[in-house]
Amino acid sequence: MITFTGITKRYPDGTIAVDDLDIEIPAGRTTVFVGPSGCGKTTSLRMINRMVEPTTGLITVEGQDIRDRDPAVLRRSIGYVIQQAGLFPHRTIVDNIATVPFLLGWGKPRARARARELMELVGLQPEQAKRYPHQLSGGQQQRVGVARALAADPPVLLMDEPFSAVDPVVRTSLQDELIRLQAELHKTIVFVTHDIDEAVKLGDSIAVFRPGGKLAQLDTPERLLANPVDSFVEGFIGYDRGVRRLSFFPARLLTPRTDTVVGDDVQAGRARELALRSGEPWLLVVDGERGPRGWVSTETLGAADPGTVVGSLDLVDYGHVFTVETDSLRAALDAAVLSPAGRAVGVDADGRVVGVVAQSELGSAIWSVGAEEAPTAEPVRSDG
Amino acid sequence: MITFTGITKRYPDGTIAVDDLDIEIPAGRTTVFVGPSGCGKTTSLRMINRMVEPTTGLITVEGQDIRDRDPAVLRRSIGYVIQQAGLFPHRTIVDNIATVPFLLGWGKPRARARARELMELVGLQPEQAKRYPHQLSGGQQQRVGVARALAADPPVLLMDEPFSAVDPVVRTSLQDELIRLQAELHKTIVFVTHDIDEAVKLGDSIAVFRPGGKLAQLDTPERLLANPVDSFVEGFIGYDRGVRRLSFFPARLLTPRTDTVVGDDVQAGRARELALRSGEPWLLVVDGERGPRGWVSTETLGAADPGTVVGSLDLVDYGHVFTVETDSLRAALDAAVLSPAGRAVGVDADGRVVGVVAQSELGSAIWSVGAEEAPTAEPVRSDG
Amino acid sequence: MNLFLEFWLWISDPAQWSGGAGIPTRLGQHVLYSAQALALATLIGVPVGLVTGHTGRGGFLTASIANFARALPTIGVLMLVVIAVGIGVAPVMVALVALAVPPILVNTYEGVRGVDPQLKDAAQGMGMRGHEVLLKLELPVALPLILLGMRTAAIQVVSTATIAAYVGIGGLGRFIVDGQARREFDMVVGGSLLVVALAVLVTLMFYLLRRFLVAPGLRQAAAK
Amino acid sequence: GGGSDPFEEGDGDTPEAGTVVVGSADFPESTLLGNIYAQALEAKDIEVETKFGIGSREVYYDQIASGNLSVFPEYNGAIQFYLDPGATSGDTDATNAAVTEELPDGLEILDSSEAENKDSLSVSRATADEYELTSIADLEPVAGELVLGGPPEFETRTQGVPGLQDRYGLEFKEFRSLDIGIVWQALKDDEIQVANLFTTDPVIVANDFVVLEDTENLFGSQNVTPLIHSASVDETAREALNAVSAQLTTETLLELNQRVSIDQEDPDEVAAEWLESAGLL
Amino acid sequence: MGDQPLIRWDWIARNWDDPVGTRLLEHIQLALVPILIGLLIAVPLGVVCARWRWLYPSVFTGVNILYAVPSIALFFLLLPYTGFTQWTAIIPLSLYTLAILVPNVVDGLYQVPQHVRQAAIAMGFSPLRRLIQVELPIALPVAIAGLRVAAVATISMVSVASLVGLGGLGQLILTDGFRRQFPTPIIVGIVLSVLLAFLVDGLLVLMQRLLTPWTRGSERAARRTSAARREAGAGTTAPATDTGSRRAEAT
Ligand SMILES: Nc1ncnc2c1ncn2[C@@H]1O[C@H](COP(=O)(O)OP(=O)(O)OP(=O)(O)O)[C@@H](O)[C@H]1O
Ligand SMILES: Nc1ncnc2c1ncn2[C@@H]1O[C@H](COP(=O)(O)OP(=O)(O)OP(=O)(O)O)[C@@H](O)[C@H]1O
Ligand SMILES: [Mg+2]
Ligand SMILES: [Mg+2]
Repeated sequence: MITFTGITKRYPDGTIAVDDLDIEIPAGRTTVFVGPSGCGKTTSLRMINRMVEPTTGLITVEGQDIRDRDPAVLRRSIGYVIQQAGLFPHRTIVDNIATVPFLLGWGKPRARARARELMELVGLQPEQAKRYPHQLSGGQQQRVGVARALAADPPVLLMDEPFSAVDPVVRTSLQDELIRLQAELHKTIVFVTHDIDEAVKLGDSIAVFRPGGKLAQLDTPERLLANPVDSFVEGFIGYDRGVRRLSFFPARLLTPRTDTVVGDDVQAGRARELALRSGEPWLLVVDGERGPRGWVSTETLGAADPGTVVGSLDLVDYGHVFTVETDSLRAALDAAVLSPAGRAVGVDADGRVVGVVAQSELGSAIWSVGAEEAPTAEPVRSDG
Repeated sequence: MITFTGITKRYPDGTIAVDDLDIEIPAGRTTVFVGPSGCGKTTSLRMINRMVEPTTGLITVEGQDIRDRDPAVLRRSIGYVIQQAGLFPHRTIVDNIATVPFLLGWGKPRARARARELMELVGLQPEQAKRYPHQLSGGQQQRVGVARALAADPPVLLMDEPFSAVDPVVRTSLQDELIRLQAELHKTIVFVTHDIDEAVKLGDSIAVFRPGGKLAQLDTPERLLANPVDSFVEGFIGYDRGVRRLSFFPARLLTPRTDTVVGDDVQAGRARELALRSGEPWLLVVDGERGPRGWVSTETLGAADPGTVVGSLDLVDYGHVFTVETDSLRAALDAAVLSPAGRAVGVDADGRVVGVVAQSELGSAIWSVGAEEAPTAEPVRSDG
Repeated sequence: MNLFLEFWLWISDPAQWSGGAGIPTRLGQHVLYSAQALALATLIGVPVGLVTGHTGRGGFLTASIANFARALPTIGVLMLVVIAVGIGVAPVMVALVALAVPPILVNTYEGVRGVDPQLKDAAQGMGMRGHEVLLKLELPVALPLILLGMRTAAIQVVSTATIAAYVGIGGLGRFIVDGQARREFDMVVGGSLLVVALAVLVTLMFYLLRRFLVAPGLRQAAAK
Repeated sequence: GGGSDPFEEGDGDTPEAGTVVVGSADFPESTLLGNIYAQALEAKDIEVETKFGIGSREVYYDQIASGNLSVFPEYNGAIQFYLDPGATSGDTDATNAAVTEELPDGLEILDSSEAENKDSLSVSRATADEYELTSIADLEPVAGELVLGGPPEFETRTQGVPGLQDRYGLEFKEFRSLDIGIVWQALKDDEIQVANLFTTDPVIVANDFVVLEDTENLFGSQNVTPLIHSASVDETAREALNAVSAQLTTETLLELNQRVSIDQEDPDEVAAEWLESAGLL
Repeated sequence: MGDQPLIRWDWIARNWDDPVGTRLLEHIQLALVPILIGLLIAVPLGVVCARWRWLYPSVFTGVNILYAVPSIALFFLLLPYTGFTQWTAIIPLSLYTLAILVPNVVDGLYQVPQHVRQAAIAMGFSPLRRLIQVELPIALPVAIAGLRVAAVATISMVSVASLVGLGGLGQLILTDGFRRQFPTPIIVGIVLSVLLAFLVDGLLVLMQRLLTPWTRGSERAARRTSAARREAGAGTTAPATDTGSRRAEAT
């Protein structure tokens, strides 16, 4: 755990970068600092490893006042990742990663072995070990930066906009990688970004800073989206927060209907009967493996010869589907909005239809979470 | 109009940057090229002003083969805006903007007068005229870049990721500015980006390129979101396209209910009656100016003394609202998802309640557009 | 050190201020030779640097020529040319121009090469022709570096023009060479300090040139 | 060569015992004489080191005095005036006596040779004809129209411009300082009309220059004479050097200079051949 | 003189050992010692100037004024103090190299990217260790580029030392050549001096290759960095070196 108590930082030129900050950063979790440019995020972060000394106030790491520790020694126990990666251009990848182990006097073979281990962990190829930084892409350099910060297995990791210089696709994959790593390593991560989406995606909790270096709100992402404390935070979060908040609710909450699903070998007459009984205007036609084939409307069924099988009728494209077990309500909503039938098709991991979520059912599930607390602090991953 | 017919570009090193491209770019509209990095967007763009010569194929601008035109003269009739603005560091802002007029031999006073006119048009202060580029922020520099491209009033504007180097907030304002400008000027704009959101926001039509320099799809943003031609395009557009597509449908399509809105001076007994008659579990309480005050549930009404006015009861926060006339269905959905009552409050431009959109009404409006064509190619602006 | 005292006594002697062997005459000669050499070197270095830098071709050749000229021992060149064409201004010019061309040439070349490709792209995209790009963009943007090269060359020339005295030409070098031959060290010191003063003056002059010739936008951006 | 150790201390520190360091000034005749001395000494099995091409008397005189150089080909008159700028010139013996008198302890001169290389004033044949010049005194009426050229020190030393003024009453239009290597060329190109040249300089013959007679004996005796650092030069060496002086004549010097400067033969070979022919090897 | 051939090969053949070889050896010694001494002074001085930036303008002005003093004058003026030893040449030449080396060391250090420095601090490097293990190695390409210019300039300037009679190839040029109106030794002197400069330059390039393996294969990337630009002998951005290699004052 890291605590800030009454921390203020005034730079020599008079700028107050951080103003009377109190924060508790829980151990083993990811805390994200967000806020507009110049609001003191970097300054706050760098006070943790004493790259910046606070003007007043107390910072403790694991209960110990950091002023009692030799800065160089303290820093070796805190990983630090920055935007340009800050890799040493004159050292190979493996030696870059082994920097802190070298400083700690581990001995070359051990330090390098550890570095190679980490390369694998962050998804770098072993044959890149002997390369120099400039020979890697921006995304790969960031991976090296992360690996280097992890090399001496520090309990704390400070990350200052580490992914903001890479393109959106690479960025997404780096974020996913970080989530995977953190699930394995449980570091105390303090992550700075000015991208609220990144904050929501990565943070166990989010601290929103307001200009002038004050803390506006510290909350779980879900609560932040649901209840911004004031218009500044609301404005910062941006519109769409309602729909985005749905990411935190699993599609499992839905009960897909199965009575509106028919096999493609069922005759039109029989299907029409089913439709009437369910009271729904659309039926979903599936094949022998229960793979979705398309929608058929009651009108089409009425106009068709009752003897033909529905599989041979003119089916309406089923749009895209959501996976009941792993997707979020957001994905289900998206699937429904895209479906010409206005209904979302839920499938299992193997793509077999689990059922159809009807308008009213999806509606009530969405509206019901409006008031509720999210069951999980982490967004449900969507592959929609 | 600009046409590409069978355009292929093979660089000397053998890279095929653009492969047999046929495109028609309509005059007076904005066409956006999107696609992953290296798919030939820039190359295609630069063939229009002959900065790159095609290996095979024909390009015409306004029906004329561009090979018949002197490149320098052609370029003076085509505005060109690039990522870092490419402003001349040794020239003042006003002289930067007047570059092409100077080249055209307009004479200093006229060229500068025109430049000042354009500064106003793109939202720069007149007192910045005598500054040098490095004295402006990134966003201001981009504005100068746009002004410079417009200086000689060229019918065609080529823009290569013009806003990708500035931060998200400034970027949004630059995009809004461009939309405003284009509504006024009706240039033939070709805009390159790799951000699909930007493409959707700015484009009248979007050309999605696939790696290898081939055209994957050319369509209006709305149709692109609704019907990606294949999994590459679908993947590129990203998830959420359903909800995003709702931006293209105005909230005007909804018919807000007014029978569930009560004044805060109405007595609880009377309100309960209204609620029962409407069959809805929630009533919206408004003040004397019809400003929203909060939700009251039928249970609360039932428990209350029938004689008290509803304004004095415990009201549930109404969340955020949408503006019926100007917002999109997306904003309405968002408002509803965030509302504890599961209902969205629609207001007019002055913030007076127009009515409440109930679950079923919102649902059907959303589902119904699933099959429909968007009524407008431009996204409805959302200020939610 | 009594260097400055010696210098002061020497320079305040009125005898030094008149006649063919006086300070004004020799200073004038020194400035004249230096200015001529610098002008010649500029006329060679700047155009060649501009063209090679603009086209991007001949960069290796430019660097090699500059390297070669820089490696030439100045007195060797001077004496060889004296033997070839006799005493006079010509050998001094050849030697000094050889000395001055490399900094001017290389800085011009690198200055033009160093212009941000984005800027060149923008210039072309707006319909500037090759020569317009060179004159309206590359030259002004490269100017600070070109002036820097010229200043270096000027200082080297001013300091090296002293060897002109060895081949019977005037200039401040006379004080140094004659003073040495006659064991009059005040004269050597005086001559040397005059050369240093001239070099400082040259530096100031280029500072002013920079102020007047380089666009404020470039100067301020550089100062950042 | 002069490749001394860069970290060797300069002053007061004599080279290793037994080694004789022969120096020379930086004009060809001096180098030639240096070669002759060095080879003559080597023939007597003396360890010799050479440091040729030293720029000016001021420099090498100090070096001899400090023992860094042991033997140097000098001209008796030149030493005399160097030591006593106000001295009056005389014949060889008088000059040598004066020099021996003036030389500080530890320095001495050996026997003078007959060979003399005097300063002179020379003019081109055309100038001589134009103004009918044969002696320096003839210059008196026309000096104001003529430019005098010579090495820088000629302008200030007694045997130079001041002496010309005192003894001959000459006031030239201008004095041009020139490196001794190019005085002749300046004369030839008419950059100067009167030149301070050495009488043994082969360029005089080659260019048909006219040496003006020194009727007032301004330039005195200039016999080639070894200047030595006494402690560094033993008896054998002295004998060897005196043997050279005994055989060296002005004619020899002229001829040898001709070979070195005009025919561009190498000084060490020219020296060797002459020593051989004189039976000194 | 007269109508002799420009180069007399027989002279070269006969004099190859002495004086040519001797003069060449002297030349090498007279050039290399000052370069080494210059380097020994410039590196610490550069480090100090990069650390306390306010010092730099005055140091910069100082070394440049020294550089403007004509070399023959400095040789003459030193003679009374250092006598007829090679120090008379070595001291001025060492001082001259500072004008080229100090700015390059400082530029090299300035050029260490801020984020790299920050990363080093954050990882717990002590200041001295950071200097030795991170900053100096990164500054190396620029420093070597300066060294190359300094070496070539010094080798060509040594010749002036012969005007005082301190040996080196200049002596070949002056005494054997010029004073006898004999072009061959002059040409030999010039050619050897140029060849020596090229050889030393080549060795330094090789040294840079060996010492800075990370710059290899990044020719294109490196072109962007001022390091490589300077290698070509020219300056870069605002405070740039140039061939000679003086720089714009910060003023
Ligand atoms: N060394 C410094 N001296 C003076 N002011 C500084 C210094 N470093 C930062 N500041 C100022 O302190 C404030 C906070 O800076 P900080 O870098 O912490 O902001 P940030 O939130 O990280 O911003 P960004 O998102 O742009 O990185 C800013 O106003 C900044 O200008
Ligand atoms: N001058 C060139 N020589 C050789 N190949 C080139 C050249 N310019 C571009 N290419 C290659 O052509 C392909 C298309 O390049 P282009 O710049 O048009 O892509 P892009 O779509 O604009 O990419 P980005 O989004 O990264 O800007 C790429 O593979 C690129 O490497
Ligand atoms: Mg920051
Ligand atoms: Mg591109």
